[in-house]
Amino acid sequence: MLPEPIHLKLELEDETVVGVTPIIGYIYRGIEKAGELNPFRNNVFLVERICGICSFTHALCYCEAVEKLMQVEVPPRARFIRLCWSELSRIHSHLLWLGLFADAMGFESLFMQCWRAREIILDISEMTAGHRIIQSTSIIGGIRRDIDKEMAKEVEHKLSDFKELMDNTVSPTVYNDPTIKRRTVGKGMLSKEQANLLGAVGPILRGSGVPLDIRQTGYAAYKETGFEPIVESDGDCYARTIVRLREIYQSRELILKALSLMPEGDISVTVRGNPPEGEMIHRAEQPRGEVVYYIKGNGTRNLDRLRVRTPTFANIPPLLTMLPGCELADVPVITLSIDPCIACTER
Amino acid sequence: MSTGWLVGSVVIAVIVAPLIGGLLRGIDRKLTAHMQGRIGPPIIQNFYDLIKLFGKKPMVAGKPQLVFAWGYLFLIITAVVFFALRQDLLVVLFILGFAGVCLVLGALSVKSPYSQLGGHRELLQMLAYEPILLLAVIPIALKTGGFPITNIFEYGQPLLPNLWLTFIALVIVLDIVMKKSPFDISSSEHAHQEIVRGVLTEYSGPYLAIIELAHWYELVLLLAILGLFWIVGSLWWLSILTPLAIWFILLITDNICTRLTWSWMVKFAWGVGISLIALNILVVNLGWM
Amino acid sequence: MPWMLPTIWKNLFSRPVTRRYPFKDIREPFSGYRGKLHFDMEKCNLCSACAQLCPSNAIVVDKEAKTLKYNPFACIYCATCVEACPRKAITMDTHYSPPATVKSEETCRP
Amino acid sequence: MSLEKEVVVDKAELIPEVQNLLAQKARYCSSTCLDLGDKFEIIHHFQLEDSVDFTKHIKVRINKEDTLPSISNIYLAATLCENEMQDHFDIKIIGLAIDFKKRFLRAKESPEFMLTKEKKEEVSP
Repeated sequence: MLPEPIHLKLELEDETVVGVTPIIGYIYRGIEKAGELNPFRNNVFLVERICGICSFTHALCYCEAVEKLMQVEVPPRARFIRLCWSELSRIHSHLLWLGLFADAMGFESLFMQCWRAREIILDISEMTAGHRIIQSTSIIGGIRRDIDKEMAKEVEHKLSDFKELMDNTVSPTVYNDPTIKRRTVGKGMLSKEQANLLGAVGPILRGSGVPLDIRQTGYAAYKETGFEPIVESDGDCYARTIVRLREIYQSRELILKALSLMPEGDISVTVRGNPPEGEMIHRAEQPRGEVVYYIKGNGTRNLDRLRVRTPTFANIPPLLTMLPGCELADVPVITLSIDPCIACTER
Repeated sequence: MSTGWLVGSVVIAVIVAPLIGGLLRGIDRKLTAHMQGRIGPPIIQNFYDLIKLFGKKPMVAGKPQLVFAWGYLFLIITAVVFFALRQDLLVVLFILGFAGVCLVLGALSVKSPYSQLGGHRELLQMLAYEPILLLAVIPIALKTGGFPITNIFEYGQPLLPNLWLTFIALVIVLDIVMKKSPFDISSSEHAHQEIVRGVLTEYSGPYLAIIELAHWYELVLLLAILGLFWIVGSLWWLSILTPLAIWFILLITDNICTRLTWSWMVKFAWGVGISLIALNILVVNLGWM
Repeated sequence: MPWMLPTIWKNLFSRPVTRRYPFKDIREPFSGYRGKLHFDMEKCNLCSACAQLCPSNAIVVDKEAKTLKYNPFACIYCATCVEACPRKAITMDTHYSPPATVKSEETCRP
Repeated sequence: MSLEKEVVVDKAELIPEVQNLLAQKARYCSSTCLDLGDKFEIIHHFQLEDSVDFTKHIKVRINKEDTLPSISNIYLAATLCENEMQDHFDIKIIGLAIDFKKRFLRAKESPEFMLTKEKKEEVSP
């Protein structure tokens, strides 16, 4: 029913949903425990594998948390390039989601066009980082690969191709198509108060009119590039779609801005020693919403505790309030509108 | 017509119809793939699929399923035979209706929730298109003076210029029967959507093949009914081209819209379909066309 | 509905953008792609720096038997070993490691 | 280094403190549970409205056999985190809004006490 291993136990009256219980636990991997047993440097590669889509943001968030704990100053160029990669991962995640969302509504051709546009972004990732999704480019103390001038030009070129493809195919359809609107407008309503109270994050929260985006805190280089969250106030599936679509364009702008503002210099610093005793919280904005890393060091090369609160984890309670009262045919659409990632949720 | 000729046409219909149907499904997949920017499967992929499915181990969730699968195929072949024999159009459509009931009963005979829901939706779907299909016969009968298909052949001039409103209503029916967006509600094209594959969820191996084969017959039959509108006169070749053109337009529609809900479908089919036909009957009776 | 029409119409009459991946028109990987690992055993002195740093323990160095075992199915292609090698004995080419039906290990000897 | 703006409360003060936060329209973020050896430390992370910085961490320490009052009746969002804690650390949490009975993440045959520390010497680096 869904491309995710979640079991939603629905209670139906004819085709109307009256109750819902989520059952997860099919792909629990114990990554938090593994994070305590691994040396803290290798954890970067571990946390990247929490999710196959927002992988880079996980690595970024973990690295920044450890850097904050160890009081390491990362070179500015590294921060800018981290921003680029994290925005690239946002674009491809949103496009993947948009494709699946269209597919859930039975709109296969839009699905294919979204993934076609996504391919350009993945090519950029492969070109700049060496791998398409799980890039393994962020390390504690900086990054491992530089984006030089020629490559930056090539990235800009590909991004303009990307924008053209989006402008011609995906955007007009999503903005105007009456059948898409019929399936999404007014479905899965979540008011501003509910969204706040239930701890919704990411595009769900912003689709309900709350201007909250962790990028506002200015981690990586968001302080230098400037950032305004994208907000839609309707709180339905369509609003969430539009938030994500606008974020794709915004991310493209952010990458271009970061590439032009990027200072010269080193891309990493050598970090010696182990994380000191102490605890640290760090948050980053993933494509799906805020991710919270809690780490506790104890002076050895292993961490005392690594806790990850992923965005889907926070978005399941809002989903539970959105579903009752809808038609069965809308369940896939509403469930997908939170962009569920169960692999993230269970870790 | 001689008996030999009749037997010949029946044999040709029974053998050629699935070949055309399978080929059309293959071209459908290829064209859809191209519209989406993909390469797509070979045109005869559906025949490969069918042969492979027939070669699988037969498994059923219950005896009734087996009966209904075969029943579905035989009733549709019967409808095709009746059509080839130029029998009563009304009878052909009734047999087609019965075949649809078989599909629904087959889906409802197993306990899988997806199959059950698919069955319910298929019922609603029939509720949506059967009235149009049956009503569509009335203006044809009024025009040609009776229900037999022979009458259409003997009528002497093409029906479409007078009955294009009915024709449009039948196109809507064809779209529903082909299960293309926006009407693919009872069994989606892809197995990961909404209700898995709806009515087809619990079929596998040879029985799925039987149902697929029946779908090919059904597709060809409905296209042939659309072809009836041009059958006579010097423009007879339009009776082949028009259904194909309509079929192509439906493919495009499939690619430019989402699946909608059953409530919308019933409203749309009844609202638009029935009023088109009613208008047509009125116009024909008043002698404006 | 009509907003998708130009796209599919254009696609219908232009070449498909997909490729018959394992058989034909395979795109050249980018020059920076981290692909298959190669161990130059002429240069290697079994210092096992790579084995210690490997996040997925894909490299095992046995100093007694003078072998280096590499498991490409455990490898995550992060290139940590390439950077760690003091004698630059490990290189990566730009090709995807081919799929296989059996999981095998490579054993390298100097 | 410890967290900024952290509040250490007693078990009894937890619920009033959280209700106080609800009145301030704080947003629930996450909960973390730590095994301190002889005690469990539970941290609830909150964020005050109209602010993107973390503003409050509420820490509770309980003995290992002790029970913990659930805040999921105040913040429904906490129920998943609390179920997870129950799975990982075998803490008895009272008054869960949705109780998965320690079968939230774990299947029947999974090992128990996934994240509790075993008492053994840490391997020095």
